[in-house]
Amino acid sequence: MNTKVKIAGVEFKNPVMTASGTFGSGMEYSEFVDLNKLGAVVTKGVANVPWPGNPTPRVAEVYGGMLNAIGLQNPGIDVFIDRDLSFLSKYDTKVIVNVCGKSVEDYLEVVERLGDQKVDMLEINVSCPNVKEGAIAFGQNKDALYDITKRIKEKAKQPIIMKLSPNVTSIAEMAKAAEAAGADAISLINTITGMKIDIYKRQFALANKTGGMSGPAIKPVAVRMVYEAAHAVNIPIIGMGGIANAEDAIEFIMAGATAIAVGAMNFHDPYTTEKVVDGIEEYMKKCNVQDINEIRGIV
Amino acid sequence: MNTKVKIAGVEFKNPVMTASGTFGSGMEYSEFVDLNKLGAVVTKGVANVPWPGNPTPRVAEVYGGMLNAIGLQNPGIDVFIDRDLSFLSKYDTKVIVNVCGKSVEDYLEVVERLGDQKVDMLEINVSCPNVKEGAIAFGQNKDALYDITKRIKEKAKQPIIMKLSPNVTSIAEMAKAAEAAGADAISLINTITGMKIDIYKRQFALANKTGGMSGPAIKPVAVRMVYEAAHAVNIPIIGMGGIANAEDAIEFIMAGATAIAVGAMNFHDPYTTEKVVDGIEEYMKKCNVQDINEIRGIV
Amino acid sequence: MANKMKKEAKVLSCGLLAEGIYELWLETPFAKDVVPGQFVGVYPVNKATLLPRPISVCEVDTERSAIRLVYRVVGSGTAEFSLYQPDDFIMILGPLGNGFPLDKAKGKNVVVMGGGIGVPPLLETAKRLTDAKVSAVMGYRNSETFLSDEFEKYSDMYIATEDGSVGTKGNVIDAIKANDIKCDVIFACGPMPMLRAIKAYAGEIGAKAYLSLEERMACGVGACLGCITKTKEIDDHSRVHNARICTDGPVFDADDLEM
Amino acid sequence: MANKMKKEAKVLSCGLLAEGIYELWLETPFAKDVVPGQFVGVYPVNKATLLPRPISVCEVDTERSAIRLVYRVVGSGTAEFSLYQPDDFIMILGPLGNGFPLDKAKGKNVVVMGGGIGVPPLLETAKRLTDAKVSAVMGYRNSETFLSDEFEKYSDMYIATEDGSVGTKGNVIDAIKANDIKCDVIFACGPMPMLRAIKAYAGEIGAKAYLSLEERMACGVGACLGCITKTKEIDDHSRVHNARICTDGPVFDADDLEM
Ligand SMILES: Cc1cc2nc3c(=O)[nH]c(=O)nc-3n(C[C@H](O)[C@H](O)[C@H](O)COP(=O)(O)OP(=O)(O)OC[C@H]3O[C@@H](n4cnc5c(N)ncnc54)[C@H](O)[C@@H]3O)c2cc1C
Ligand SMILES: Cc1cc2nc3c(=O)[nH]c(=O)nc-3n(C[C@H](O)[C@H](O)[C@H](O)COP(=O)(O)OP(=O)(O)OC[C@H]3O[C@@H](n4cnc5c(N)ncnc54)[C@H](O)[C@@H]3O)c2cc1C
Ligand SMILES: Cc1cc2nc3c(=O)[nH]c(=O)nc-3n(C[C@H](O)[C@H](O)[C@H](O)COP(=O)(O)O)c2cc1C
Ligand SMILES: Cc1cc2nc3c(=O)[nH]c(=O)nc-3n(C[C@H](O)[C@H](O)[C@H](O)COP(=O)(O)O)c2cc1C
Ligand code: FES
Ligand code: FES
Repeated sequence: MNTKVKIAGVEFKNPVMTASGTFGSGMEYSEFVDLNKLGAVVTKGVANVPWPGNPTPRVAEVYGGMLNAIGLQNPGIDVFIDRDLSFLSKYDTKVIVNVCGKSVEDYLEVVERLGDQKVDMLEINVSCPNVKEGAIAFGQNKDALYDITKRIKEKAKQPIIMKLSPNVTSIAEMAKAAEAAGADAISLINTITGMKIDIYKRQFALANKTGGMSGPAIKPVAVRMVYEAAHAVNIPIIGMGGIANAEDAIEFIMAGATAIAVGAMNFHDPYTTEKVVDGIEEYMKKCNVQDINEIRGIV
Repeated sequence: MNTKVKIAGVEFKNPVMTASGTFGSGMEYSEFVDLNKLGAVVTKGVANVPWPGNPTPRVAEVYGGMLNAIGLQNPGIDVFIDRDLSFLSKYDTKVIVNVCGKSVEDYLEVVERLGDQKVDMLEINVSCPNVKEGAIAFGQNKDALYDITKRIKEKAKQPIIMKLSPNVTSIAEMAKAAEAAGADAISLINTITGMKIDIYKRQFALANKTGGMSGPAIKPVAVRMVYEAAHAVNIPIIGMGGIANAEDAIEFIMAGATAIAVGAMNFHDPYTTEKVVDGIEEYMKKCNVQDINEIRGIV
Repeated sequence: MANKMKKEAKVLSCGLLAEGIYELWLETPFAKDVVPGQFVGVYPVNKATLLPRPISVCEVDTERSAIRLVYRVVGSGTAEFSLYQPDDFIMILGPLGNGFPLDKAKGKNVVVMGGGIGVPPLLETAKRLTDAKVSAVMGYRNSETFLSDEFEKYSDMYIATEDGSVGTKGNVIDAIKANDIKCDVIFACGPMPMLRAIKAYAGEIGAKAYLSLEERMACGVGACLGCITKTKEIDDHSRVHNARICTDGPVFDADDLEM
Repeated sequence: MANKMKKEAKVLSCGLLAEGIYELWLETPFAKDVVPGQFVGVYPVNKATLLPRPISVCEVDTERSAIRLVYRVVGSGTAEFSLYQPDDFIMILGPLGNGFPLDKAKGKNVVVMGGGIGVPPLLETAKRLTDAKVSAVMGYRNSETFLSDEFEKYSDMYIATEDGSVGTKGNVIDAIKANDIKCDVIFACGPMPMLRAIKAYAGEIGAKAYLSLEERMACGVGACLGCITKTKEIDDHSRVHNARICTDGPVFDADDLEM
């Protein structure tokens, strides 16, 4: 039985990754799951300098999911390399670093700094709905996306994954723009912009007013977008959005994803990633699937 | 205590409406709720001629909601006028007819036929994700939206509401296009395109592959879009998307909606509309709101 | 016709009938109005699942104002229902749809035919057909049969099993032929291939067949147009070749269906 | 430090302490490792609500390997918890956060101060402060006080109520002044205005204050960065002026906070 998958020449022991921002750099969840069992750890977004993020409240629960407006708080690339990457280097799992920035130059600086590090891939977050400058602007306009992708690809030493925003009219167009500009893979979906109002306090549940929605409630939208993207491009797709168990993971794979990531459901159950790894194997046994790559895009 | 709201000169006894396509023309649910208590009945979309809709399965349950791909099955405008409108004329509630079509001419034909009917407003559905021709194409491109709105407005004898699709990059832009073209009001959101795959049968849950997602799971997205639209235009907004109870309804009103509609939750509880009407009054009493119009857009 | 309502029903008893097949007796005010072949919508408590589960009424006890549901556990809703205990309450919507047209069988040779989880609604049907000669032919996968002894009280009972472990090996049509059962009218419920075969068989022998269909439903009351089936003629409500299973059915005259 | 785990805990007992205030005694393997001031994440069964509810540990019973939670019903999660019965199981994540630095109070005059639903975590705190002179000052809205007699076992107990129905009329600072309570170290939990007042008061009298903060949480384990509080200095983990309440707190040295 084979669970290995390959993206841009990088081989993952299984298709299960962590969704950026929901797993720190793996340290906190290493108390619960064996990081060696995961296909990859995808880290929280890191910028060239430390970012303080947004004021609190930053998270709010909604039906079947949550909103967050963390605002990409991060310690900056220096500390990240010293502390987080050296922590991760102790594990036998692939490392994908999620990169954020306010300008193209910010992104490029991080990408260059990571060039000589033990990092397997870079995931470029152009789709965070919670920071005003840059970020999502790149992810909602196909020309801007093409441009930043191309510039990053020129500089990057590792293969790059462009992380797409679902807050667009056509995910297929965005996927095509990323592919045309040389992206090695795409990941989707980032969170869907949402809002919650406390009707008794007459105020927004989040200080930032809007936040990114994640969790099982968004899964059908995510599966549809993975399917549409898979039919639009030939580069591999990392699918995410509401994955809670192995069945959800298989659903994304059947929609066309090569790998999948677990996000908000880590908060519901810190063991989720490992359970998804085990659950995929059980599914394969039960349904007589020899190679996980057989069922990709099978519908 | 005042619960009356006004949209384009039409006065509604309260802000509670039915979401098109979830309430037929009121007949089926009149066994459960007193239609006289509702602000308005918004009918299932009607076209110039009968439409057979999509193959089955047409509905699928998802976490906190459902997908549908009915495909705008409808009996055509002739039968609709004879049967459905005469049924509704017996009730003391406003009647809003939801109009669909494949070409601009289709829409115009229905709008003209309704010109001399006892209909209070027309809701123009340019946002159904489940029919291939027309429909959503108008709702995902601001120039097409402007154009169809303008042409319908020229012909319509009743005020028109443009029903917007959430499957767009910027709801504010779409709202502005509708307003600029002369729409009297806008309603949002229609369903969000989603997909579900049965991983054991290795097939789509819906014959149409994709379907429109509705229910509580989409509420945060809908509230955010109502808020964004309310800050983009001056025409009234009818808000919907996952409303299950009076608290949800108030949330939409605080986000900026003048009226609200109950959709998929009718299927969960056929009494929902009436409960929302009663619940809004209770909230107003408890929170000392004299006039429902006071709290509109209050956040 | 009885008014539909959504109301809590009290669990009077519950049990396991065969592997994966459970029953619930529920006290509900509309029990007396139920026509066999009608169904109810049962709401799971799980707040992530909002749609009612359509389940046929298997039997009615007017004395206790109760209905019996017999169902197979196939997903989260039915799994939840199987955990209910006496005196629990469960939310149901009903009575839904139209039942079997019992009057069409008056004085005739009627065969009630069920396949798998289509068996339950035919029990109350057989019970009410007091003015007809009733045979029952029930098809199961294997020896995990259920309700079969109860049919014996109201009918001549025949069984077909796919593996031949009980009764005729094969399907219900095989059993009807093997036992040379007289047949003017058929009331049937079961999987689509079985219903198609019954329609064809009825055509061959010149019998009338009334078939109970299944489809994914949302509202259950005719409003959403989710649950249609293709009809031969233009349907009076839809004005297209579609009838709503939840309100125009679930029982249809086989001659009216395009299947 | 004890390993965190997510595990079902058995309800040993439950009860109503005051209007809207409930308690649960839960059997859990990590009870013995809990430091007062730590909290657990409690998961509702309601499948539409996925995040754990942070609730402080009010008391520990190492004999029974049990922890006590005392909570106010404010929403769907806590409403659900109030329905639990003995022998039910409830999913919890813990132990979370850092507790009060009990060693800082050794041999000193320590005042534990709680306001409203901030009262509970101070009970176990008072109980463990065996090598200090402990006063307890608890603030409530009105005469619906709770846990106050239990504090008497471990401390000199003073009450403040907003309406003056019990103890000093006013807040906990009013009560401390009115009763002229000696105070070198303060351990406190309660609403933000109360904590701000305590920080200011501690500053005035030259006492050390350790404050337990609240914020909306998602993960509870330090991964999501949802629950930060502003700090005076650059925080070692975040490298900005933010500390995570769930892991760096919930108890902080008042001097380190920007509040
Ligand atoms: C008119 C009618 C009568 C029925 N009578 C019976 C009966 O007496 N006994 C019995 O065991 N089953 C009956 N069924 C099938 C029963 O409705 C499904 O098995 C049940 O809904 C499954 O729910 P679940 O939550 O366990 O499964 P899930 O797969 O988790 O359900 C997910 C969704 O799909 C729907 N669904 C799943 N399977 C079916 C199906 N076969 N038909 C319609 N909807 C489905 C569910 O209602 C739910 O909305 C009947 C169906 C219909 C349409
Ligand atoms: C470290 C810590 C310790 C706490 N200890 C206690 C305690 O001992 N006793 C007690 O009664 N309460 C305590 N609280 C507050 C308690 O977490 C909330 O009252 C509870 O989460 C409300 O859940 P709900 O589902 O009933 O409310 P809902 O309003 O339905 O909850 C919706 C969401 O908001 C969150 N939320 C709501 N109120 C709060 C709040 N005040 N703080 C943090 N999250 C909130 C919920 O966790 C949930 O994610 C503590 C909070 C924190 C952060
Ligand atoms: C608290 C939180 C923080 C996140 N931070 C990031 C981030 O830093 N970079 C990024 O690309 N995506 C971020 N995301 C988005 C997730 O990686 C993921 O795309 C999204 O949550 C959908 O998956 P889910 O539904 O499984 O959570 C964040 C999500 C959450 C909930
Ligand atoms: C079964 C179904 C049929 C629908 N048909 C229509 C329609 O004919 N015209 C239309 O404008 N919207 C239609 N909608 C969209 C709803 O009116 C509403 O915009 C959407 O469902 C979001 O609201 P909800 O979450 O409360 O259902 C339909 C929705 C459902 C679930
Ligand atoms: S289920 Fe809605 S029309 Fe039948
Ligand atoms: S709740 Fe996630 S970091 Fe504190």
